[in-house]
Amino acid sequence: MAPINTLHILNKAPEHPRSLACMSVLQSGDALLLTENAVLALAVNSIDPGVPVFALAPDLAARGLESGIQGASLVDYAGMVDLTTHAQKLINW
Amino acid sequence: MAPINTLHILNKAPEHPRSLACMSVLQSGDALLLTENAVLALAVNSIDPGVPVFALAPDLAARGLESGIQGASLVDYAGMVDLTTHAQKLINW
Amino acid sequence: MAADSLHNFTLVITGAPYSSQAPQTALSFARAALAKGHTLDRVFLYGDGVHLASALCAPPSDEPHWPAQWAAFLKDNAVPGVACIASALRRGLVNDAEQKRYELPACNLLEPFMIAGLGEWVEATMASSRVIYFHAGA
Amino acid sequence: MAADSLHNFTLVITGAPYSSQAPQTALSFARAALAKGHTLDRVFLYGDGVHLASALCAPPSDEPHWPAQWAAFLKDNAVPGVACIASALRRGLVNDAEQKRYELPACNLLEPFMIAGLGEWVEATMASSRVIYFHAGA
Amino acid sequence: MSTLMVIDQPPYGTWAGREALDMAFSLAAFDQSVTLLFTGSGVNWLRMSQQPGGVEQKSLEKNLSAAPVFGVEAIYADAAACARYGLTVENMIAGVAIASSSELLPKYTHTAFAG
Amino acid sequence: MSTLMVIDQPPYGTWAGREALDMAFSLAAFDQSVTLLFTGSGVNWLRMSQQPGGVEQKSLEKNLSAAPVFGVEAIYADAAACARYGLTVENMIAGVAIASSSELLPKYTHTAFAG
Repeated sequence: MAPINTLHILNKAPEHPRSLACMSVLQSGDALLLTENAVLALAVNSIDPGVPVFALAPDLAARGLESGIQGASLVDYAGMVDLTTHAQKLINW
Repeated sequence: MAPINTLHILNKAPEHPRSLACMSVLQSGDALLLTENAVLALAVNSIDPGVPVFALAPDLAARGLESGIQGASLVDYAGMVDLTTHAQKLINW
Repeated sequence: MAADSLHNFTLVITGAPYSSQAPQTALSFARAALAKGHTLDRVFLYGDGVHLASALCAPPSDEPHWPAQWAAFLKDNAVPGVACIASALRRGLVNDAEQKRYELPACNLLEPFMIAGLGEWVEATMASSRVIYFHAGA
Repeated sequence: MAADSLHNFTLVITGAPYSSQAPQTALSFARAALAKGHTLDRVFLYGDGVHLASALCAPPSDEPHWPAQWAAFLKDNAVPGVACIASALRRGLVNDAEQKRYELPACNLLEPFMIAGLGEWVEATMASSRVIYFHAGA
Repeated sequence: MSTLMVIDQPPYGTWAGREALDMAFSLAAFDQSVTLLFTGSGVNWLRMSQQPGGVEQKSLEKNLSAAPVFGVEAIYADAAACARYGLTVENMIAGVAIASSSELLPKYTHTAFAG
Repeated sequence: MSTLMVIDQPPYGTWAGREALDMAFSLAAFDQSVTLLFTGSGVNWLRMSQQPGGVEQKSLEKNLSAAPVFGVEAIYADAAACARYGLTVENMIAGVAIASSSELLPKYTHTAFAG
């Protein structure tokens, strides 16, 4: 796995002000993990945060989005744990 | 007081998705009452909903905004009651 | 319903105290409505709003006690206050009947609040000429 | 702190059950972390998250009982679960000591959850190598 | 009285939409006219093939499918929100009519959000 | 460990910012490095002359003024959010430095929101 400086964990829908704030501070070397409501960002075409994107598969499946998703690597809860230990730093939005 | 068709009562900050939704459905003959966090819209310059705007004075005062506010008529809780009985219909956003 | 005449209000509170401003705005509105001669059909607590009916809140002494203030207002003006049973059971708010039914260790409903079904809300919307919702602001 | 080695996690939950998904995501994460050999320093409930420690929730029988599931997880794994006292008192969550101190009619804290001050959170941030916050999603 | 229940919050992440649905079903159970409008991120309620086992919740898709049985008059989805979230007749549950929120809102005497 | 507490919710309407402030004060009380960042609609915490008597709450302006006494290292406000809400040196409480959120966030090892 490529090194991650800051892992941004986002659980808000794309319209939420904190989601917009998160997207605006991503930097090269960071990664974005979408959980809960935030996986809906992958249903919106225009999402390109410019950093590696991960998404929690159980949350995608709940929302009928697991199949055919592009632009994100799917992880389960174990994979989420690995991301949090692999990253140098976390921000929970 | 001019007749009011629908009184839209909004209590969300200007960034909130429901605030944006409210602003987008206002029609001629409606009025907008800003309460709680929504009075912050009056600190943002660009607000012009195109209908009469009322704002709850105690909420403005709490947020340091009571003096010098333009573009809205101030009401107290009694005035809020009057608006709700004067309007033909209410929507609480 | 004629505008500007006397009205019978139903207030629905969905925001919790000490988390949203909803219970405070609703109480100030309720006092102002009665002062103008209007009546309150009932107050209905829904969703997170059911926490307003908790008998166990102990806010800092320099902050208002919203459940106590609401309870006093309801008693003084003989206004029914009803917490939705489905919202309440999920969120840990029960009276002694529900305590027994679900074999829970205690009950925590503040009098004069009652627990009842959504039918109370439906009835209220039919009985009153104005229904006002006090939601959380964020 | 070296990446990819074993970590000691602190989980902070600020979203309430039956209102947000936070307690469910946190529990799934906690189980996965232990399964990988990591440790949990403690779980800290803050803000609306303190409702997770209620002993009086009675959700519909076909919905998960999040407080009960969390309590069992904490017991089984000897992980301390702490609800912030200031958040808890405002929101009507008390143990027997607070019940007596504030002369309240009942207590409703679910074992093994404890009530303590924010110092527990400060200590946890110092003692653990990863602090993860589970907030409400809206 | 005709009620429009508006669901503008996404499924599974919060309980507000679920509780709005309960309100709609209650009105219908008392023979009151009620219509559902999904808008904003709330339109994600309408996507087919929801599999919420992994987040230990009940299927809201299944829950919503009971609406006609209960007597809910119609289910509308806001057109702009559907477009934003890529919802089309192909991936949306059956029985949903597309509408514009601003045209729909004036038609009801009582409008409610669940939270 | 250096902590950045971020307050992005407006004052009085919700309790999250108030509880974030308590977190910051607790860190400071235990001699931990902590800095406050107000951003989004949270910058409205910083407006002078708050008079919350009419909504029966304590003044958050007064509450916040205790930050230096408690040992909070600095209070920052996001420049773009201040511009949006018309906050300038003239109507802002004293002791606040203007910054850009994106430049500030990478500087701290621990970032927290209250809710």
